[in-house]
Amino acid sequence: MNSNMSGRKSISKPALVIGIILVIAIVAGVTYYYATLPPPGPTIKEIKIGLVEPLTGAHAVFGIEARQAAELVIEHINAEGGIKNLGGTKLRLIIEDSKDTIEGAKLAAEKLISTENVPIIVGAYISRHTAGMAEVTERSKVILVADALVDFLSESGWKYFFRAAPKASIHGATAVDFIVESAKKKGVEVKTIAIMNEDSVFGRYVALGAKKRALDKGLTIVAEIEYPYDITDMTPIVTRLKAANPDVVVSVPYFYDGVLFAKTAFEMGFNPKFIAGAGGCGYTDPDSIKAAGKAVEYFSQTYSYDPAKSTPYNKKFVDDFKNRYGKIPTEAGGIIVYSLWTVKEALELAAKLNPQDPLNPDNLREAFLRLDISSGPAADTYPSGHIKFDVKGDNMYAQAVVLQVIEGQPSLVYPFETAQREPVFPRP
Amino acid sequence: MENTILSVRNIVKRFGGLIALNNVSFDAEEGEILGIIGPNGAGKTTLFNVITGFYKPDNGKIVFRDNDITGLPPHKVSHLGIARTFQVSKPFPSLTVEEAIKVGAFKSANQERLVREIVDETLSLIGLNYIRSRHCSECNLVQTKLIELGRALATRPSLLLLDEIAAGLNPFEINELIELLRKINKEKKITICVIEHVMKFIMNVSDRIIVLHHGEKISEGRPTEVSKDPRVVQAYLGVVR
Amino acid sequence: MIELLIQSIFNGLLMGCVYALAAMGLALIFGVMNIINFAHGEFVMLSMYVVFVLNAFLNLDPALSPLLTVPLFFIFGIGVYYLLINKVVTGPPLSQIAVTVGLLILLRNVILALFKAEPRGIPYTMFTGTLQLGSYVITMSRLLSAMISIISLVILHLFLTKTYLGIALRAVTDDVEAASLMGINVRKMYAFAFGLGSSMIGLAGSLIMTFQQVNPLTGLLYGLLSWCIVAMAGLGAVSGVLLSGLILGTSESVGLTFWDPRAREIIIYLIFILILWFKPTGLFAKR
Amino acid sequence: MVSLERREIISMLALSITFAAIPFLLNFNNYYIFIATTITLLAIIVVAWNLIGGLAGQLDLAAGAYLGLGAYVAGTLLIRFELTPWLGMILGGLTASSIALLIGYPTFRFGIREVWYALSSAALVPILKTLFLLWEDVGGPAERYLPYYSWSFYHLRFSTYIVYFYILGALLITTVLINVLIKKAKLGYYLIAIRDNEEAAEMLGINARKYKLYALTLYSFMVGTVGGLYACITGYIHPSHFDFWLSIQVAVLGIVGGLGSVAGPLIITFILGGLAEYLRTTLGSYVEGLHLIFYGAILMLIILYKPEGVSSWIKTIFQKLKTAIS
Repeated sequence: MNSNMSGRKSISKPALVIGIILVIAIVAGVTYYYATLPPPGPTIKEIKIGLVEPLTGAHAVFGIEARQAAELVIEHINAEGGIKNLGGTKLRLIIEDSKDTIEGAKLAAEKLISTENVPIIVGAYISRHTAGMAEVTERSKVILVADALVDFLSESGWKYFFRAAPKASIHGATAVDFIVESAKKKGVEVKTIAIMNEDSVFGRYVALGAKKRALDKGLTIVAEIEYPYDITDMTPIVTRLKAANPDVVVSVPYFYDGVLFAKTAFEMGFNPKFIAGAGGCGYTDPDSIKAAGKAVEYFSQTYSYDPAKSTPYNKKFVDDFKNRYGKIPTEAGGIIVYSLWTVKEALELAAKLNPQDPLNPDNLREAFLRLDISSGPAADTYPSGHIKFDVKGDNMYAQAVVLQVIEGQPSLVYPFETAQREPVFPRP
Repeated sequence: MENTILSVRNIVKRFGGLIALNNVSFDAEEGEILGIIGPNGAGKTTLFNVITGFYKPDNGKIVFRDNDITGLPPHKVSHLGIARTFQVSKPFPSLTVEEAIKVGAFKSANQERLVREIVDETLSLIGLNYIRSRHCSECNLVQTKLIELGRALATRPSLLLLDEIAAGLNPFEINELIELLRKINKEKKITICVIEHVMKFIMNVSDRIIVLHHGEKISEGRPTEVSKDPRVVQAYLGVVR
Repeated sequence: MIELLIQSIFNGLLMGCVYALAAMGLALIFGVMNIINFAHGEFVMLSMYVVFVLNAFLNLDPALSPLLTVPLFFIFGIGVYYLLINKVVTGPPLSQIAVTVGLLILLRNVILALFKAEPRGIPYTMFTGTLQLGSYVITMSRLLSAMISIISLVILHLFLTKTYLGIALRAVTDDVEAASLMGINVRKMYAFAFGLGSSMIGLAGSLIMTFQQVNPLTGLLYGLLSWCIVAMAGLGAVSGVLLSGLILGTSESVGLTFWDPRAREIIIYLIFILILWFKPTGLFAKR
Repeated sequence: MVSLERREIISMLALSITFAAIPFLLNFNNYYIFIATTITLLAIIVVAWNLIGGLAGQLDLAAGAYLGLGAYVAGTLLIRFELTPWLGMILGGLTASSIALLIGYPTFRFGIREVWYALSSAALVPILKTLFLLWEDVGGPAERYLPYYSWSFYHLRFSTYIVYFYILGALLITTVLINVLIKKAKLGYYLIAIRDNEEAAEMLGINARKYKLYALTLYSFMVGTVGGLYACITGYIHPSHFDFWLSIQVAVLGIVGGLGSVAGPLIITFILGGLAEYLRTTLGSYVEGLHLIFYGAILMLIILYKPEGVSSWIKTIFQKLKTAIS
């Protein structure tokens, strides 16, 4: 086939050549790359706000609604005269697609920073994408306002990270509060609780929040169950719940799993005093009610935003949103609304505090930390109507709202002050 | 006669209900050419498959040069010095003729040089030197059969089992084949067992013949004797074709 | 505790019957006819979606859908055989596997494109209600499905052992050449077996849909299940398949209840690997 | 004993030069280099797959599993014990091989149908995924992030993809080299013989199971090693690293490229791999899994109408080029 001699000689020679070429190339490449990094240089004529959302892929639905809301809000802000303390500087929204992957989110943030050098980025709905982005924003000292809810985001000790929305565990806690307080109100005895969640990080943190609060309230947890969101058979779980026989159940559904649970529980005749959903989507979604019918009657669910909230700006926003996009804003849109208005307030404050260099990251950070919003659009749209950040960047007054399915209609039942109607408790 | 190279004792092989081999025993002597004949479904190929470890016998014992090879896997059997060809030939379509032989040769030599020697030698022996770099997939029936024979020879066996190697060959080719086998047998000192339907061929080539019928050995002896044996005649006439 | 165990065993046994039916299609195609269909699980998944669509658009009760799905899948199976399998049935095993792997990818992702990743279920079927045995609950849907599965398995058994066609099928597996000598058209037999196997999948799919939801990955579970059952049953009898189905169903259900609802595939896979290690010929092999 | 021919040496050199040049051609756009990196990673696995799939003829669908294992081993060791991934990669490879042996040993028995290995390997991916999802101490649903360094060779963490790209390039060339050498060695011939006809091979004294296991071990080790690198590139470990889609992609590219050929799969990977990535990022958002539909169709068409793959076409093209030049 081939002669050994030439073979032996040649085999070492190419290896050597290959090696040399590679070394040269690597050195050349890396140096060139670093030589060509664009130099930063901020402009104050307009302020660019970066928005990174999953506009394509499995979560596109949420990403697109977030973008729609953002575009609308930025219009509102500019219509009201932009950042007044900066002589009415307008905001400009620069949108990037996270491509529904961590890498995509990272690269999007890198692009926003290196080519547009935005001072603030909002995003990226999915928690792990947001975490990937934070690696970039922290490195290049850019404020990241998250619309993702998983707790650990604020636990990584990031300096430039802020989140107005109620984090996952708040949802869990709110669900428990709702149960306990309604029980007290109606004089129903609630001692034991079962907690079940779909096994995403989000679901887990919600469940964790519920667990903590339940223990604080002196309830005994008789069952904790995790399952995949695309589960197709709930029988084993319901069997286990029946055996555990809790007074109430807090469940963290994704969507169809909730429907399936409701139906299986209905069929197998499992009815505890109450079943409360937690975590932004599930039992009281119109789709769920359609899919599960009477099985979900009197189930409840927590949300980070309530389109029905009767405050002036919220009304305006919901109306405009409906007129333009022909649907009611939900979770994804709602979070963006108060997050962006918070950004606006922060910019105003920053301009007041350090007029000479408001966009300096540390000045911005200071402004965010000193914010205390209890009126205006942000407050109008936020469940608790109050936003003040702690050092971790979370809202101290974070709260979720609870909706309950009553006669096949979702209606706001908690917090009681702003509730549309009395909760039905326990389930008849 | 002189020493026995392969001794098969009371082999029984069943498939579900039917018995393919019923208590078959025979010996192959060093250096002979042993013919195995019998009508369709007599269990000839099954016998080879049992010897070479493709089937485990339900009962019985096979001894090759004082090692018990009953139920050993084929590659072990091959390493002890038995090689075979297959009734339905099993070629290596994606290799060239030369490479196919080489695969066999690797077993009997570990240096590139020796391997190449064996390959060349074998190729010239089976006379396929002229198509050594042709792809097996492009070879005709005769060539394929010869390649299979070559592969087997390249493993340097001391016992060679040939399963219907002459089937589908014309008289001229058959004569050549007979010459070749004699040559292998005499020069290379390789004992050969041949299964065959073609009577002319088997009667010519074998020193001794055993006859199988319905999985049982019904006759054994020199070609001339066997062909006169009434049971054999009965067996062959019995099968209406 | 013990109650929970008994309850889960109940569920498992009932599931086992349906699993056996789902696997029987494969047992016939692979076990009896020796044809590899890697996309078996995807067939089950497909049939479940067909039932879902029939319900969503014709609102046909899944309990009645077999009337349509069974013949539909018979034709589908034969079509698949002639379009894909026939060409490779004599070829190297790799091509046979690869073609059906291609089919698997195609089916799974076409379904994904059409229905998205969310599970789909059927609001209501006539198989509703539950049976109370003391403290134990058995859902009607499962009970009836199990019964139907057993009945159809018995029918299949009779067909294979008593009818000429059935015997011919088995003859083909025993010895292809002999069969063709006997004047049996082997290819036609293959095609028929493929159709028959698929139609059983059609039935299984309908039954499963009366108490479960389906998502594009469901195929993985049922594929694994069926192959595991076939491996356990070994080549041969229908009874072996049923037994294996019951064993798997029970061990799965118990595992789910006491370990974790997500452990499903893991449990089945472990059993599968153990069989391959220690009893590759199966526990109930006839041959 | 085995050695390279001149044309092989030349093509090797050409390959390495092309690789050295790519970042310049992409003008150091981090996103494109990221894409190039992932495709190179894919190419390595495809070329390695040629050992078990192309030569030994076993339809392996576990690439995703071995990659994930490598990623988890190297990643975990780095996160927990600050162990350099350079070592972690090797350990990852070893882990992958041992798991591979676990399913290879029983299914490579003489007389056991190929389908059982294909099945066990295919199922291995989702199984390990769930397993690591449930195994909280190491896996769990949350991503575990590798320590961040903008430039550290010890931790193998960089803020740019270029370095990873070059490392992978070097690995690819080594893998190709190994492949070419094995094909010329006894092992190569034995594997092909086994693929073509296992019974005949056995009868020529080849212990089919042993040599299949050699191929499997080698292949899974390579993939596991690359997995370690993969963890560093993505910067986190997560059960989603057990990716069945990768397994499929590798097998399809290997088959389409031509079983046993090295050049075929390599070239096909860069063409189809790029195309699929394009489909995923563009149309993929409108039609989920479109790129997979496309892959499934191609696989069936090739098997039915061109089972030997496109390597023959590539050969002819090269001959044409040669004649054109000379």
